[in-house]
Amino acid sequence: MTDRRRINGPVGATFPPVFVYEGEDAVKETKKTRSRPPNAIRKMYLKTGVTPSASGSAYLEIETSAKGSGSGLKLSCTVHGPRSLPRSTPFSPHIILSTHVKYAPFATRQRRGYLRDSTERDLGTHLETALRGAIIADRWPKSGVDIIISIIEGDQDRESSKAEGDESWDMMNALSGCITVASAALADAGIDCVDTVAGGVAALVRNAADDSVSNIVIDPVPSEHEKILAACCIAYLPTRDEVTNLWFKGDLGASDMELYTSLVEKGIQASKYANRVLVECLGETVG
Amino acid sequence: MPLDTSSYSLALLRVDGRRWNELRRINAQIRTQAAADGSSYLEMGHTKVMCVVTGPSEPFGPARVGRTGAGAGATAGASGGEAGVVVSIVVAGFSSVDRKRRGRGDKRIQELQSTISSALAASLHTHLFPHSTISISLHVLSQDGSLLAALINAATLACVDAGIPMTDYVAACTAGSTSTYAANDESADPLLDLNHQEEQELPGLTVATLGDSDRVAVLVCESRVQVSRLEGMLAVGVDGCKQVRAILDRVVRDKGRKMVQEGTVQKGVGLEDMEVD
Amino acid sequence: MPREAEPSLNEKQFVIQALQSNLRLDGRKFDQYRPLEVSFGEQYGVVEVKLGKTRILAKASAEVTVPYVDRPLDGIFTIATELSPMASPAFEVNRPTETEVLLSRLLEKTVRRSGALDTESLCLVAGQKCWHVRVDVHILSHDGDLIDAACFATVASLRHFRKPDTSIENGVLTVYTPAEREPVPLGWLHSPFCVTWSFYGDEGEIAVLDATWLEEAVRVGSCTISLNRHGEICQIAKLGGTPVEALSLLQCTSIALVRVKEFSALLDKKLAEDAKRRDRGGLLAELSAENDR
Amino acid sequence: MSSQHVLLSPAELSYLHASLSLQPLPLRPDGRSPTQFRPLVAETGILPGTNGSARICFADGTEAIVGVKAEVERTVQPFTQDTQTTQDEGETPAEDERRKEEVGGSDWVEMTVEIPGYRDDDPTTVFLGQMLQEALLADGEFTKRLRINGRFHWKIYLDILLISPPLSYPLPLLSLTTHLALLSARLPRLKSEGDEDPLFDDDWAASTYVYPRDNNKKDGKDGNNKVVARPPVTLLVMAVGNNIIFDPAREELAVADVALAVSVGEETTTTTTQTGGDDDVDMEEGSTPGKRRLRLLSVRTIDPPSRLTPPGVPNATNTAYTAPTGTAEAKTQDGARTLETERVEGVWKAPRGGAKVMVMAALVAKVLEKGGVADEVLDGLEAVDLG
Amino acid sequence: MAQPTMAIPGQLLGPASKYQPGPGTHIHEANLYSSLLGTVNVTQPPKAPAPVKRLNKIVPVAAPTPAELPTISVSFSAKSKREVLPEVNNIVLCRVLRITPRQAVVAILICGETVLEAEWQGLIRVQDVRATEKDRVKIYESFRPGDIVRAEVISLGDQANYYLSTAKNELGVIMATSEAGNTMIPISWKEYRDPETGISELRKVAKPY
Repeated sequence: MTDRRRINGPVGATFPPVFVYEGEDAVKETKKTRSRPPNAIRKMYLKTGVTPSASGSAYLEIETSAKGSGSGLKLSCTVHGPRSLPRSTPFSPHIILSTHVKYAPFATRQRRGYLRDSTERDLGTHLETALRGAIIADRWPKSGVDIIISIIEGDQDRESSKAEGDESWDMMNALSGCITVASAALADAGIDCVDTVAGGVAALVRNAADDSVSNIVIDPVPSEHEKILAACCIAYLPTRDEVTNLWFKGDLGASDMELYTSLVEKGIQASKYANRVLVECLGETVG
Repeated sequence: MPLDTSSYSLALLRVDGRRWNELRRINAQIRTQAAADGSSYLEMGHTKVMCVVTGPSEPFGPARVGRTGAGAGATAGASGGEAGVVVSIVVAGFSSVDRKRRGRGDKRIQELQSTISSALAASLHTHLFPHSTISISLHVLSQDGSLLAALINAATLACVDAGIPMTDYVAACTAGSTSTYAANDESADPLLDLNHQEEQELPGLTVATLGDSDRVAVLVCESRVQVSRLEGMLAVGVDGCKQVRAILDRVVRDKGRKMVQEGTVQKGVGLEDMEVD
Repeated sequence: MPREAEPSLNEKQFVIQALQSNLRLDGRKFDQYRPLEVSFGEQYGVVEVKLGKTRILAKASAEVTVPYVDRPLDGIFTIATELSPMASPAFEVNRPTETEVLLSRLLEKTVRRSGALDTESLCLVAGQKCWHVRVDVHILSHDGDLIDAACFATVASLRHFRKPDTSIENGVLTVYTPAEREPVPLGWLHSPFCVTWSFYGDEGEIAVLDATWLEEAVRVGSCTISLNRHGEICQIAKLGGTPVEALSLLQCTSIALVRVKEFSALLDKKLAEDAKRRDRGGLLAELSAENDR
Repeated sequence: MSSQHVLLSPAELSYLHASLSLQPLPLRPDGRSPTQFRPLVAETGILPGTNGSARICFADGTEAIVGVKAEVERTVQPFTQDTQTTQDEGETPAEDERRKEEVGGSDWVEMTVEIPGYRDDDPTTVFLGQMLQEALLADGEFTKRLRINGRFHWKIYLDILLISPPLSYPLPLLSLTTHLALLSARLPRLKSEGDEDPLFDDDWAASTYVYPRDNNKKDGKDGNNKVVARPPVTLLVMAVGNNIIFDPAREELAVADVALAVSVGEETTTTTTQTGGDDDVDMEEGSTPGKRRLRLLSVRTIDPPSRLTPPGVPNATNTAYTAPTGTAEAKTQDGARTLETERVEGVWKAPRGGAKVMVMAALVAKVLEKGGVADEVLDGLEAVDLG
Repeated sequence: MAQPTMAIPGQLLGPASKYQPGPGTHIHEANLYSSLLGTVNVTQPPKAPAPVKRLNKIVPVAAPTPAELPTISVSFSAKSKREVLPEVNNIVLCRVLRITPRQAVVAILICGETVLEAEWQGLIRVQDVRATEKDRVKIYESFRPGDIVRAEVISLGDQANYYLSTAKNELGVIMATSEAGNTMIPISWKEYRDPETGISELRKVAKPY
């Protein structure tokens, strides 16, 4: 699938120049470590009603992980609809959700194209699963709603994390943000939901290379840890105490089921924290 | 030119050791898949294709073939009075020596789809199934020349398996000539059933005929060749088609006999011992 | 997607019965073409071909680009066909119909794959610079036999076309404007033409050349044969349809060769006429003599 | 697979849901036990033109073919801070080398999924592809095998073809087929040494398996060489009521409360201290002489199509059943869709909300338990003749 | 029980045994929850809900008749632009897009009191135009493209259209333009007249309020 409607940049990646730091101390300093306690999430800013032309919209910002070069997560979500379906669609007694998640071309270290790639489509499917459980679909027969999320800043550090696999861990953070922001935008659009759904991430991390001890943190920033062994992203409905989407990946022994369970629990905890922000934001909207 | 044609004139043997009028080994099976209305698997040498036929069914059935746009194949005779024949070809990435992925929008694939669709539509009794669709899905697993011929043969077998009434088999094979277009020698021999290497180096054509007749349903020639060569190649090709038809017929009959033996189907009462189930 | 209105049953039957009694609606013989008109534009490479009511405009152009990585010694040659809604409401922009795909494949096979244009002569600096010759074929109106007309237009426009002259000195490539140096024709090897037969009758026993739109709508099969005047087949495409006796296909081919020789002569004549028209006062001869020096 | 509608009436759905949530054992439409898989036919090495290939045919007729193709590719070495400052940091070259050894790029594997009737970029297709790829890359073991030397690596192309129309959610089928194709995949033997341009042995008989086999330990039972490591498998498991059901058919999935795709790998290390209890279980199983230790690689929630099923109308609110009284009319003026009802026995209502955490945990635990379904599936796959 | 003034989705509103669910709420495990972001309203039931019509069928009677409970609803208040969907029995205003002998295709513009954001398509079939002499109705004598029609939703219809009816006195064309392009005035139950040219045209005229 090539993009032929726009003039694209040259193929092949270029790397931004990286300069040698003066002295050893400078190098040491750039190694980031987690400054928050393991069970705290980063600060979050959420606001609804930012896009007047949309039926509902929300904006989410998560603070940068560290001073200096890091960038946080910035998401904007618009909800369009409910609106009539195209004529070719068969009758549906429910609302048809369609979710689009798109990284802005400049959101990540590696420039993204204008067409959605497979990770973005994958995120869209995850998001759809998470939201589908939350909305009351039969309230809106034969209509459709489009949920469009632009990831304006992708929570990636410019200099660190060259290690492979990091990008895939970033996806989890992005997804949890997407779920939270979409939930706010859906409420803003006045689409019936059983609950406010929020996303949360927990990860099993190892902090030093030779350290065999691993511990669980919530809202992990991949660059702050030496290695992430496993992570899970949860979409959670607090009032009903139900999970609408669970995405776990990593490498856990079958005998470590307690680890898995506590990872999920921590993920729910992270989601609860995010939900608090969500509830407060929605309260402000009405008040 | 890696293909040494000089050795041919000495021993009259081709690169893979065949004589000029020899087909490669054709191995075919029908009813390979329980879920499909009709299915087949066909090997012509190292060219391997699978075919699954769905239908005749309501257009845009549960699988919604064709609705998605890119998934749509070529359609023939879609107008209300008769069944449309929709062909979609998937060329597996691992089918050729170098992995090459062809999108579904590839024009060559679309041409193949349209050729197969209209070749079969002429033989199938589509007027018996108005307002319906016969969808033929072909998978290319391995390519070694004579691709179009293999696809047509596999599609024919699968349609037989699906029990769609047809005039006769549409059997296909390729034919070539030992002379290149530049050389104007009169001693050029026609060749039957080209493999990939021969297809690259020598002029050739694909012929599909209807049943045992000399009537040509498909004739595709994509290389430059002297007009005088055509007659020879065509004659060999048509003859090859008859051989292929006999092979396909045997496959169908063997399967039918087996099914009668197993008691899957009742033996019919016919003029011959066994008719197509 | 709007569909083309199909001819009514009466019309269909009328056409077929007429053909069965050896008659065509416009009074032509079965193997007769409609009058073929060719006119060249002011620019090099612009050709308009009229075959009855079928009108086709082809325009050749060239630009300097980077050659494909796997073919560093070859230039790039593409043929773009566009069937706009102007020709028929059944055509939509940006959504190629089957007709369009088959047309572009046939042109591709006839002109490009048969090596009519010497792509090696388009190479300027191996692996770095080459000419990209592009022919845009626009169907202005569609009254049958698009393929033959489009192929004629493509070949005519390529033979009419002149690309800017270039020179390489000390590794510096210079492309001259037409004012500096007279543009040069493309390296042309042979001129292939398409001849399309339409078949009628249950066994395809009636074969007709240059079918009109109405005739095309009722045919049971077709076969496009591309040849050059040296009697070389460039491609044959009988893509399905009602089966036709092998012998009659051979016959069709030999008639096609006659037609192709006529086409070839016609194009040569037209090109010569056009060259004469442009060459008032023998300016061209003078210029080329200058270039030789 | 939201677009894949199941055309079942509310009454059928309600019946299915009720029979599948029966205690103690669910009643499945095809009479299988809750953990039983559909019978399947599998073969490997069907395509000589590929590095490895496999075909699996389920009893219901769904069929998939996977081909593995490998190409040598130059390893991209980004100009990074590391390469510049290693010496300054005092890290030993050996250490640096070790790190490089470990790393394999996730882009060394390219996976494409073809499902008839679906576009390549259809969310369903992408989701399936990502899920399979995620499981394969999760432990980072696979890409390590693809390393040739410091400058080159194998690029693996996995083409997954679903031959039949997708009758049921094709995930387990595709995963099992991919598993077998990878097991049968072989790469030419490397003849060159060090970081020079790679040269390979032309003799295919000398080629090595991507997943190496232990030649010393002959598995007497099926005559196969014992495979030391195995690629992951992804299983589809769903819950209806309090029942956990494996390998659901399409109509079973249509009433699922929750469906999970669980990817399971096998631990590669052979010498680990084990508790006595574990040993006992293994002995009882008796099918595998070695000890299999499962690893959980990924879990994904599959959007159950049950949420898109048409609801039934209980008699209480059916205007055709009750008399349209004046008050009822007044109520419907407010809007018919605001009619909220409690669940009525025997009337199907599409589930809302998500699933309880406990249910999800139970699903995963059921997959991973010793001698559980994952074990069984891996045993079954081991019996497939790897030609 | 004191009700909160505002609610967010998933907020507990009260037990289902005490309240009737209104718009913007849903029942989960015998409790009423909000499903919208908005303000909470509790409406007491009308005092004596005497049946207007005689019951002609036996209705299963629940212990407390639902109508006796106060209705609790959440109305989306933040903005007025919340989308609503046409529902069965709603009165809608629509514009006629095109007519065929069998039906008139309309675009629904206003549903109840709300102007719709999105465009929903409706269909008035020939048998739904009026209540009497249905077999003699001709669409072109009832509607013309461009007319503004008041109609009632009778069904959610098929995938594309809502089915509408004008088979009541107060339903039908409320605004029409003559062929000369002038706004016409209704003169009878089936005629509109152009005030300038004086020519009258046939319509299914809505009875003015």
